[in-house]
Amino acid sequence: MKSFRAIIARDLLLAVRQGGATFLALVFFLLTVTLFPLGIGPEPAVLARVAPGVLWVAALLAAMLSLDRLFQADFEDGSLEQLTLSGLPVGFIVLAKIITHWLTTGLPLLLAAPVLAVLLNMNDEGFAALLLTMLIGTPALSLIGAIGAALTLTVRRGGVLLSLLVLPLYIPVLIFGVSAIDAAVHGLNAKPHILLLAALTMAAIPLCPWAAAAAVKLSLE
Amino acid sequence: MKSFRAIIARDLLLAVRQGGATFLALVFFLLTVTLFPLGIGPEPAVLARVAPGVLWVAALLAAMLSLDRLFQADFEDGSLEQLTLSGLPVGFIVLAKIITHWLTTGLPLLLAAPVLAVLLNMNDEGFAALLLTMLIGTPALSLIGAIGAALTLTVRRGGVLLSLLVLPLYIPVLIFGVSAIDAAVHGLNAKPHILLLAALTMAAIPLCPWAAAAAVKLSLE
Amino acid sequence: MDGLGEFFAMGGYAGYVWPAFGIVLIVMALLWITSVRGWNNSERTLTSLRDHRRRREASEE
Amino acid sequence: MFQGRDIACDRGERRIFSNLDFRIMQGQALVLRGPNGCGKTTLLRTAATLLKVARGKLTWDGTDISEDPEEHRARLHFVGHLDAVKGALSVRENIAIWAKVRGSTEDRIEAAMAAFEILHLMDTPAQYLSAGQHRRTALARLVASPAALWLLDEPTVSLDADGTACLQRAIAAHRADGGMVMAATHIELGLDDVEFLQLKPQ
Amino acid sequence: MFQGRDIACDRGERRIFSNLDFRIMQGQALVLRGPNGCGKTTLLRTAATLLKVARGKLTWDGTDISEDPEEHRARLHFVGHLDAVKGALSVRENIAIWAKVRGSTEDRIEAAMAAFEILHLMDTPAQYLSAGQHRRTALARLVASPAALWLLDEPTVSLDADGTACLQRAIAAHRADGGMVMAATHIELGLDDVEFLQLKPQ
Amino acid sequence: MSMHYFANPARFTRLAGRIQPWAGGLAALLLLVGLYLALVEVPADYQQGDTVRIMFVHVPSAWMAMFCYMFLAGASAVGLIWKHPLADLAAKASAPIGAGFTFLALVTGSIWGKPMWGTWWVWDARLTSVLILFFLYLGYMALWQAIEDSQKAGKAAAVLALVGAVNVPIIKFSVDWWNTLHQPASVLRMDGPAIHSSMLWPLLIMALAFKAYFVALLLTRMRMELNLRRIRALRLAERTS
Ligand code: HEM
Ligand SMILES: Nc1ncnc2c1ncn2[C@@H]1O[C@H](COP(=O)(O)OP(=O)(O)OP(=O)(O)O)[C@@H](O)[C@H]1O
Ligand SMILES: Nc1ncnc2c1ncn2[C@@H]1O[C@H](COP(=O)(O)OP(=O)(O)OP(=O)(O)O)[C@@H](O)[C@H]1O
Ligand SMILES: [Mg+2]
Ligand SMILES: [Mg+2]
Repeated sequence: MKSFRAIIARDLLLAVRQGGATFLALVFFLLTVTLFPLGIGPEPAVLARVAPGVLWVAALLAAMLSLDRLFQADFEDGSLEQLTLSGLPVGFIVLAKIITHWLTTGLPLLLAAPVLAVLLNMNDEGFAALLLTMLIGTPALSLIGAIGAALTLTVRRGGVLLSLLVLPLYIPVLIFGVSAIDAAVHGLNAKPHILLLAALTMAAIPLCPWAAAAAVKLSLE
Repeated sequence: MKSFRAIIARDLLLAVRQGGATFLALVFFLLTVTLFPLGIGPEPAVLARVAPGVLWVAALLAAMLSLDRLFQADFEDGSLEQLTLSGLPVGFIVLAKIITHWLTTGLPLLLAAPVLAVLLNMNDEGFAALLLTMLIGTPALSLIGAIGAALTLTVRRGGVLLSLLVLPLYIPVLIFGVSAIDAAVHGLNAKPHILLLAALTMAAIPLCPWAAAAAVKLSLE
Repeated sequence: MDGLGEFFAMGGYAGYVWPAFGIVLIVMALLWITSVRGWNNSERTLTSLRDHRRRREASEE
Repeated sequence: MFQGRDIACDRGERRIFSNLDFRIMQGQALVLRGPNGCGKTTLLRTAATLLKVARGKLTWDGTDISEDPEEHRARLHFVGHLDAVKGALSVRENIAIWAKVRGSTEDRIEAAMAAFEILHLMDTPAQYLSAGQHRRTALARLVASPAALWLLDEPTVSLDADGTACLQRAIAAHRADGGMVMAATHIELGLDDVEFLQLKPQ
Repeated sequence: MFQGRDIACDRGERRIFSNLDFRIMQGQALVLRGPNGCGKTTLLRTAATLLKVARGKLTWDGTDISEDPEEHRARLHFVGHLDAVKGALSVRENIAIWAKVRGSTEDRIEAAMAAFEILHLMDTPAQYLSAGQHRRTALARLVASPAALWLLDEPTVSLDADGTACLQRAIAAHRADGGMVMAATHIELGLDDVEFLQLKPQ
Repeated sequence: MSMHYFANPARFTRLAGRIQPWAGGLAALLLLVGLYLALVEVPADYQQGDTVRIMFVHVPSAWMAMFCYMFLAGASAVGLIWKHPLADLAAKASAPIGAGFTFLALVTGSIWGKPMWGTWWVWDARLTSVLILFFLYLGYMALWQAIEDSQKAGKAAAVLALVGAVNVPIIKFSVDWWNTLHQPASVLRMDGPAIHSSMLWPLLIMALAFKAYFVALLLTRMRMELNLRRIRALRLAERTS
């Protein structure tokens, strides 16, 4: 347990030192969302119509792009093999890294989302649903993403392969997330969508670290 | 001149060997464009309205994400310093790499764009403008991107910093590209927008390799 | 002749029906040809490698 | 006692070596030798459970290590070509991280830096280190937390004479405490009373 | 003749060494020595124009090399800690790439692999090489295209006795052709008739 | 007969050699009969006209797209859990076939969609989930291709296939959910235009033809992969000696 906490502390320290990763994932999210009004045009009605989708897609992309930080740097400089040699089961090491990933990516996105929702003219009813779905959905992004990150470890410049593997797996999160917000915006009941999203995250918590650990072990062979 | 061609040949070989880079940049483009209807919803009218913006934003992101391939791998394993020691001026080395980047990213995007335009229900009038703006605009993406890629070389995991630097510089390309297509779709004259885009690319051809070369030299110190 | 022309016209939908069947046959044929060719190539390489090895082992003795 | 009996290892579907036997008792050092590509690194990584044995058995005091690989991992240190030193962190932080992950104490961190004579670089970010200073930082990990078995893959690479002497002293102290060492090298390590294991290319 | 007069170098705003003089004549070899962190790598990188001199002048046959750095770069080979070997390419492709970029011929590529005894690994992807095989691939670049000045930073790292002998032969042949060598090392390179430059930590 | 009976490559090769011509012949025969029935015998539909004939290639392709993924995931599970040496090969060999059929389902569906719905593509639930299935196939193949060591690649791809297999039903379900919300009474759902037997038979024959084709092709590709594995082993052995 002490080692587990030590690993999380280490990863957070590195995240802060290496160019303020937290700050930067957020910046990507902000930039992508601001590109849209530029591409689509400024009409408020159109923007409001596409707001939940744009926000969630941008969140997906921001989470996915920061995945290469998850294991790659540690793999390349030998830290990952040192971590697995620490005596802690690999599943726990992976879980520690997933937690850091969420703290440095999912959480900032969650906090920034309301501001962007205002920029995109999103209707007020959607706010609570937006926050709630982001809170429940972003951990699933980190969990599922870990599998892709681990699988592409031995692949040089695996970044784009990573996106091919991970984005299809992210689609349910996107769909449940958006449909919950849409339901709320139209005054319908968002609960079933949110419950489905929660079920997805719950199922991912035990399964994903296990699958990712298998992939990590493979990459060290 | 022979060394110049040898460098391009080398980079193309590496692009093919390392997980079919060409194929994968394309796949990212396809996937991102596919995410949008999933986020926004399937109504054809809404999709057609946002199609030019979505296509160009996705192209921007795909080009940007493949930028880390441009110098980073060569920098980390010492190939970049070997290249600069080859006796060819650094500006030419950078230009060779920009050309490869366009061949492996811009060109496939250009070819895939019409298919995606169909998927997004884009109105037929826009097709010619889409292809033309992509043909003129994607080289600018590679050129401008090279500066960002060179500047973030010494930053570990500079991926997100890169996006912060590069995306704002990409905005003019996005705006001229989209407005040309929008003009064509609405039966207006697209020519002024296209000329502006062409002027942009022309200006980038001499300036960007020079600026990127300065940044590369700096990173090797 | 009329029957045949009618057949090819597909009730005015020739532009859809024939490409659909065509692409199916093309893709299936391509998959088949590449697989069989790949298999033949692999057989050939394998036998030549084995011959090579046998000859060398014989020469070593 | 760490023992391998009739070990065989594969890399990329190819048998690298087979029928290999070795035994390390408490306080002993075993030095692996052999030409480039004969499998020294492979054997060390196998001993660290990073690779699987293709045949044979590795045992620790008689029990097969594959029964509880986590336990075996916790009792060894592995220092290889990749040195797990983060450029963004200072020398002290780099060493402290691994000490903490392995549940070691503060004072051992100081001791480790002293042992490899890098106390003066304590607060230097590792990206500004020379090759030898980098290596010393990686090696300091050995001293910063206790482990019964040290697996060292060409540990003296980039070290100057002083650095090599530091390593020799660290190894001697470790062995005096009953520790075991298994090291691969091409040049003389300058240890006394070692056994050699010569690997032959297949 | 490659000469440095009253050279000083900075790294990260710190003066690493100053008042350094050296001279290498045709066929000569200069070996840099000194403890870890004394500035050997820094000096080699400066000689390759990858770093700027803070004070003093580097000249080639009397002309300042900063006048036409591209020309100077074209006449040197630099082999450092980073070996510019691509895992995705085979050994042959790795060597051929650098030969082609420098406008060398096909037959030298074979000769280079022969010189470092890696002909049998020709088609192996470099990611499957052992540490020593990797190094030999990097060193083969020296032979694959001609250059008057070789700058070698700890070239024997990971090499076995055979590999070191290959390097010695390659250096001897290079010197016999009138080439110059500047090498940093901690262990004996086994070259005859060399001059030493001892760097002192500041 | 134990699970590992066919683990012996020689035995597998022999058996495959015996089955292959039969499967190939059957596929060709059924395909000819099916095409004749589909293009000539079956009358044009009173609503859809001759476009209904596309069904005879579209529907079997779509079925095969899903069947191949199930096969791939099953083989991956066997490979990962029981370490059956041929399972990885079977999974790898089936992926391009599955991707091919998925592509065909998409293209024929699109072609059919133009006259029927007046558009090549709609973001309908079924269409979208097939498209995502196509991406899963691509990812699976790209992963195999990207990892050199075939044993590692096999295990990594198997992990991906299983994760994908869990995901496919979730996608199907979620896409349905999402779609019905935005587009209730959609035209797209052809809730069984009560197929008559005159159409059912040709359809079944085509489906059987595709299955036989799959079997023949799978065996060919598995034998090819097996050969490639042996070639690699021989080459590696050569190198060291
Ligand atoms: C790109 C577009 C299309 C795709 C990806 C697609 C995909 C599929 C799939 C996956 C199935 C199998 C479903 C199952 O058995 O559960 C299917 C069946 C079917 N499709 Fe399509 N389809 C497309 C377009 C169309 C169009 C345009 C039509 C006709 C107007 C059509 C008519 C049918 C019919 C009649 C079936 C058989 C239904 C049944 O078994 O009950 N499809 N399609
Ligand atoms: N990028 C850098 N920024 C700041 N200081 C640096 C940088 N690189 C090296 N140094 C410092 O410069 C000094 C000289 O480093 P250099 O790498 O030249 O030493 P060296 O003689 O090659 O040592 P070694 O034998 O360990 O390789 C060292 O004290 C080191 O800490
Ligand atoms: N990942 C890999 N896949 C396939 N083969 C490999 C892999 N890594 C190493 N090999 C091969 O395995 C053999 C043994 O490699 P190993 O690294 O154990 O050698 P070594 O004894 O440490 O050599 P060196 O002295 O050069 O470090 C080599 O021939 C090498 O080519
Ligand atoms: Mg080794
Ligand atoms: Mg040095």
